[in-house]
Amino acid sequence: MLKISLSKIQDLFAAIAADEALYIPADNAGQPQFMRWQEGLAMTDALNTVRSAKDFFFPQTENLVSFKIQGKSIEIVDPRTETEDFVVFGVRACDVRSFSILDRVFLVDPKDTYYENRRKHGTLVSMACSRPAETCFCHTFGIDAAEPEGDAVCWKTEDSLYIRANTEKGEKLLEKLRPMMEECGDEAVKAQQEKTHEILGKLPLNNFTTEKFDGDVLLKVFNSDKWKSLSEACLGCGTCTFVCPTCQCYDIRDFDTGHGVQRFRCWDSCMYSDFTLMASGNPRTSQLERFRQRFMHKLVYFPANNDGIYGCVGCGRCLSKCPISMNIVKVAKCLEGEL
Amino acid sequence: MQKIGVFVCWCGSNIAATVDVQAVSDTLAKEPGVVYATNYQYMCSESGQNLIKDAIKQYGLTGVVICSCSPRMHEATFRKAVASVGLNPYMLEVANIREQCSWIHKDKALATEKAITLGRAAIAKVQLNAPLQAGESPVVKRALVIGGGIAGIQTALDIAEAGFEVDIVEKQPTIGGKMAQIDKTFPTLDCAACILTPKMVECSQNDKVHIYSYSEVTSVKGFVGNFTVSIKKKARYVAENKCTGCGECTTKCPMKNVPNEFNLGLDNRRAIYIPFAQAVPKVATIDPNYCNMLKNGKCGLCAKVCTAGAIDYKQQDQVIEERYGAIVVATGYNPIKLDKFEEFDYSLSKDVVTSLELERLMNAAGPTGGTLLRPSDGTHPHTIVFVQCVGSRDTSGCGKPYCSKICCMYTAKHAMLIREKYPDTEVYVFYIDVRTPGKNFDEFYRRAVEQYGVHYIKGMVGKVAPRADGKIMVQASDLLANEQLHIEADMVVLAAAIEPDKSARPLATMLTASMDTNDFFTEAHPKLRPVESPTAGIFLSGVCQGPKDIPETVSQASAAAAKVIGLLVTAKLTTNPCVAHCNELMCNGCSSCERVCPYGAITYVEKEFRMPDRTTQLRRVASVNPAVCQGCGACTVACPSGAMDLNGFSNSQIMAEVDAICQK
Amino acid sequence: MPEVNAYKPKIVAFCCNWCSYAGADLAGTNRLNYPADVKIIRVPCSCRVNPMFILRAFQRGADGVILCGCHPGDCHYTTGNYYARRRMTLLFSMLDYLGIEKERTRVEWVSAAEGAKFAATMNDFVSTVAALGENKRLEDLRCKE
Amino acid sequence: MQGMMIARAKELLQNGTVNRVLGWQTGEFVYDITPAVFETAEELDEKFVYNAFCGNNLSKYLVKETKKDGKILVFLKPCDTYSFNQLLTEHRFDREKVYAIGIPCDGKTSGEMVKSKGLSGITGIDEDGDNITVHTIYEDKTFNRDEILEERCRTCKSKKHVAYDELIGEDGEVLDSHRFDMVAKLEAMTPDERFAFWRSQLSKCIRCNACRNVCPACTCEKCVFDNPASGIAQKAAADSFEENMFHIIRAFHVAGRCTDCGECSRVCPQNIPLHLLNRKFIKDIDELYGDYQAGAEVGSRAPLVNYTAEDVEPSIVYHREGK
Repeated sequence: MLKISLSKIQDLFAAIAADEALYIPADNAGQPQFMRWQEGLAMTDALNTVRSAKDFFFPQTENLVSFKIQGKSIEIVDPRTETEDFVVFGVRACDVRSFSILDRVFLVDPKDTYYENRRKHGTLVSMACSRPAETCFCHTFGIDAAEPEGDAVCWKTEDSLYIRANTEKGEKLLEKLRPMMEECGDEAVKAQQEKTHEILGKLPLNNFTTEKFDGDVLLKVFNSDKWKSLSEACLGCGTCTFVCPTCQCYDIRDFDTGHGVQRFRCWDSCMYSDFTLMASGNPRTSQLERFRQRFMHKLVYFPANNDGIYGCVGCGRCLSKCPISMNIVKVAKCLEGEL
Repeated sequence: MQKIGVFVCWCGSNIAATVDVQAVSDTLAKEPGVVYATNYQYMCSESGQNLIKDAIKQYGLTGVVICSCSPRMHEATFRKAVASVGLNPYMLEVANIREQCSWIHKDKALATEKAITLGRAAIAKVQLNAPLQAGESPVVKRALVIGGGIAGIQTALDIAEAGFEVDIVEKQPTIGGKMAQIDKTFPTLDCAACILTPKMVECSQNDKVHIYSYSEVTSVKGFVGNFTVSIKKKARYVAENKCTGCGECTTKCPMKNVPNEFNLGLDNRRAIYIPFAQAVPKVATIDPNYCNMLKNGKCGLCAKVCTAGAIDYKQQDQVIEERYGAIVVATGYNPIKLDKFEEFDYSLSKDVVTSLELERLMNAAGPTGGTLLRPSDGTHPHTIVFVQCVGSRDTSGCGKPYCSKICCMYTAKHAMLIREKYPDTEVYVFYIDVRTPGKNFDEFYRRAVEQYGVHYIKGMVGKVAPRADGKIMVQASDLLANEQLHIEADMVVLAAAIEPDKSARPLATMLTASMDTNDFFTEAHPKLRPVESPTAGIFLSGVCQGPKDIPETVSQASAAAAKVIGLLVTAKLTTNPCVAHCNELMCNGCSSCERVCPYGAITYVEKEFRMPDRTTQLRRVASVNPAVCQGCGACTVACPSGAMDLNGFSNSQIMAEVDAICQK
Repeated sequence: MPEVNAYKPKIVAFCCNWCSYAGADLAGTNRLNYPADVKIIRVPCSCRVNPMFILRAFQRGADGVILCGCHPGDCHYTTGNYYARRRMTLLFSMLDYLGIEKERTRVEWVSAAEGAKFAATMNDFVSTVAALGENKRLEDLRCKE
Repeated sequence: MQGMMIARAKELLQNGTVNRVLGWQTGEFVYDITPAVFETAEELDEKFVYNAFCGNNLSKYLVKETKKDGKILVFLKPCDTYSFNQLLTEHRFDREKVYAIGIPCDGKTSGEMVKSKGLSGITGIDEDGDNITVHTIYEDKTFNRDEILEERCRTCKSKKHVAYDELIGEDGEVLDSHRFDMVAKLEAMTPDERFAFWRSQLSKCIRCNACRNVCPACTCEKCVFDNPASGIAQKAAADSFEENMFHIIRAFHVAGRCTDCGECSRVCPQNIPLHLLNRKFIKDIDELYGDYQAGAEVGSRAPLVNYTAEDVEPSIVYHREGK
């Protein structure tokens, strides 16, 4: 384990950024979000960013292919240039876990080469939580907020930052940083973890569980009459899906640039009325069905197809951001009673 | 995908001299969707049109782009041409590479590049064109003439003669207008009343002509062939159908001091009056501003003396609604107010008069019984000074920038008549130019100078100042002799500029007819369509369109009548298919479009819709009446959801043009 | 006229069919010069112009957008330009509020008789926009080549 | 207040005046209130809530709810009544199917507001008059209500109900708010500063459509931004231009119709001050065309579907003071 004084953290960032792009959570016009580090950019005190870290591997919009049109001729251009190496620093335990879920979608055959390319080039440095919020429920999915996954993991105490590598990529990064850090034991980290676990035990959602949901209850859950009241107030906006670290649906669209076409993909939301729209219409014609789809996917379909892994990491973003305060916790608690 | 043909016109050298037409057709040939492109000397010529027709047949074109002069010039020509070989005429777009390109640019490279861009925009638009079908609407066989002066009278009589019903709306109690106030007419010097009054009588006796006197148009709705007009008949407190026009009441009314507007306030009339002896309709009218009975409920004398029992103090304004196929504007003119021209002292001296006042002072039916007398003391004037261009050709902002056209000739007439009747009177005319372009006009002017010895002096009058002894000092410059003149005059006559009647502006708004900055109605084309307004179904007659004399007015009046007759004999009109339409699936029924529609073309219906979730829903949606819609597009922008769109100028078409123009 | 190598702004002019388009034609008939950078789109009335079109033009690389219509009171459709006037006033004010150069947008009333005014207006607008340089604040990078 | 509302709702359900009740229901943490439709007295007793966190404007739900059979009771805060009227003006719901009860409002706060004061791990919140005490696993803190009110409530334009069938509590007055102060402050900046301000704000947008979908003025059957045929449909801001486009056009489409209820800013997950766009239009309209409050009366003619011959010219934008 390595250690560096918090007063020297900008030097640490400078050292990382010397070779590759570094992104840290910082405040942008009052909102915490990952921003490219440049001299002077400070880390936010906020628990988590509004948008998750999935943007780095699965950005909100991305060009897939370009068509250059001149007169009557069309030329097809692959817009990808070799992605540069980058480090995402300060990713919380919940967000780090989201990648193992996204990997199960994008890295199975046929592989999503755009996602894969970025995964290859990216190094994740996670950050343990010490002050979780009432909306947190990552433990529901077996995540330890005090011991995150990631290529390397950090703990921030009053005065120091502790860091440890988990993977080869992490080792490589630490190798570079070793000269400016000092080797140390893990006592301080252990102490913080103990305290964090104590706090986690006091959180209101401490006992929340999704255990009862799996493929076996599919029809029962699907046909529950609770969906009507649960979805009644849903505005059909995409807030929950867009702040979610595990939502992975996208749409592919063409943009006419005037001298060609850019075929790009962008995040889609199952809450939208034009989600999976086909020539014959949308298979889910009501907001109830669209609302149900999102929670069925996370609580039932995904675990049924992925060895019992839920499509949620308990980051709590949807709990604080939904305009009508409807969320996976309320849905699961309500439906649970039926099982 | 459309199969588009592009036809680039040279317009002789008009386009070809500045635009490389070969490069334009070559480049546009490579545009997506273009299957044929060519250029030709005159696309609008018969052989040019044949070129287009042949290409449509040979290449199976579904869309045509013509790069030529303005679509305002030949769009209709080309539409007709493509329609003749079976292509929908609305599958054609014109790129304006003459007026908006070759004629304004000198650099051939730049102009060529711009022509290509304009061609691309037209191609982009035509890609999205859809065939449109013109609808039909019936024509109401009745015309409305607004204004009962000589222009309105002539138009009405000509229309009636062709067998159509025609209504005249006149705001004064009688028709006749300005011509009724005039004594003699130039260049023949025949009596105005003698030639006008028979026509007035004819109006009252022709059963196809209906006169709404003392009436005003208050609203106009509808469109060519189908206008609905509200006419307010102002209360005249005399039953028109009972009054015999005997005039007894007008002699018994005790209110004697009402300024007589027919004589321009030079004498007085009673509170109940008939404007003049030959008035049509010859019906008395009570002036509510002066009538004691109407103001205080005391008097009632006229009712007592009226043996026909026509007086009705309780009469109310009445609004009549009538439908017309065509409307003729003949609202005429007035001399401008002269308050601003302090140098002429018009408001201070009674003996400084306008030319129209002089007409009344010389008219046998006027305040002096036809003897020319000074209004101040009733003596014979011995020296009279005429000042020309008072407020005409004035760019100072005080008057009007245009030439009033009639003043030179009527002043020559006045000078001549005065010299003829009172040879002892010296007459001076100060002018900037003397303009006499008309048949026998210059001869007339020369007679005034040569035969009658009128002193014509090119120069400006600087100051008119009345003296205590009743003389008027006129200070002027003689530009030819280059000297200052001081004339002791007995009367000064000002040739005041003429301006359109004040009622014309609000009327133009009601008619949606355009006006120029001087409030003259704009003609559809200054040369080729001089008696039509750009608004279909609205025609122009007389001075409302621009200054003109009586012969010109009458010929224009007849021309307007001919146009009206041409319209009224048509059984059905084809309507413009470029109208708004509502995509009911997207319509919210919010009424925004209805509120901005100037024609009331949008109404709402409750309709049942099948929703995506297989339920049915009753929704309020907009519906456009294509016969009433004129295609302005106001609704398309008021509609937030974009449910309203416009045929021929759809959102996607305009955006495609924007894209094409901005592309490179 | 701008110099040969001077920066050439792209100008989109929306002209109503009845007054301003005819005014532009008259400018041509009278051979009154204005820069070729101005391209005219004919619309039936100034009230047909949707703010979307104006933003679209900027997106696609226009540097200035001008809307010409009949003088207030002279609208062929009576009231169209009154609505256009309100819409454009508010839109331009909003663009200004967002920090987008207000000089890139303009409304001018040009009658069918005002060919000279049309040409003068375009000359003035082109030089105003040219002085501002390229539109950077309301551009869409995807549309750049 | 909550007790009176529940009692009255039960009464109206029982005597058959209404079939359903539109209100707010409790959540997990006191502050996470969800709009809900109640059909029985039991449901009302169990879940109905009215407290400082009931910010949601319920009027938009009437578009959907009045399509159903029967009559619905809706509770309207003063600012919600303006949206109610505006929706009626635009024929968006059937007034006959609604029984509206006006309820007083002391201003609302939100979980986000409380958290912005540095609090986390909230376990409970107590309201005691103007004091609001927040309990967290880390600490307890008491606020005066005014300290944690949402911006829209700190600049409340009206405590007066402009529409209702009956009123619970006293009606208030139209207030002399300072809601345009921030707009004026932005107007006083240089264009470069304004550009920088809006770029930093709008670049946060994730195009989740929450602002649009919550907006009572955005009730289009199909929004232009969702309609591929409109030519400007967009699902994500693929370029900064599209961020501008979406927010300008959205503000323009609701200009003159926006009642300034502030829901757009409340729901924005990125805290973009979207109401400042709408307020700019309102301020301009007030200044240029005379004071106009959308929704103040049913049937009024919105400024953008209205005109006078003497309206100012667009060139006023170039030479207005302080520009």
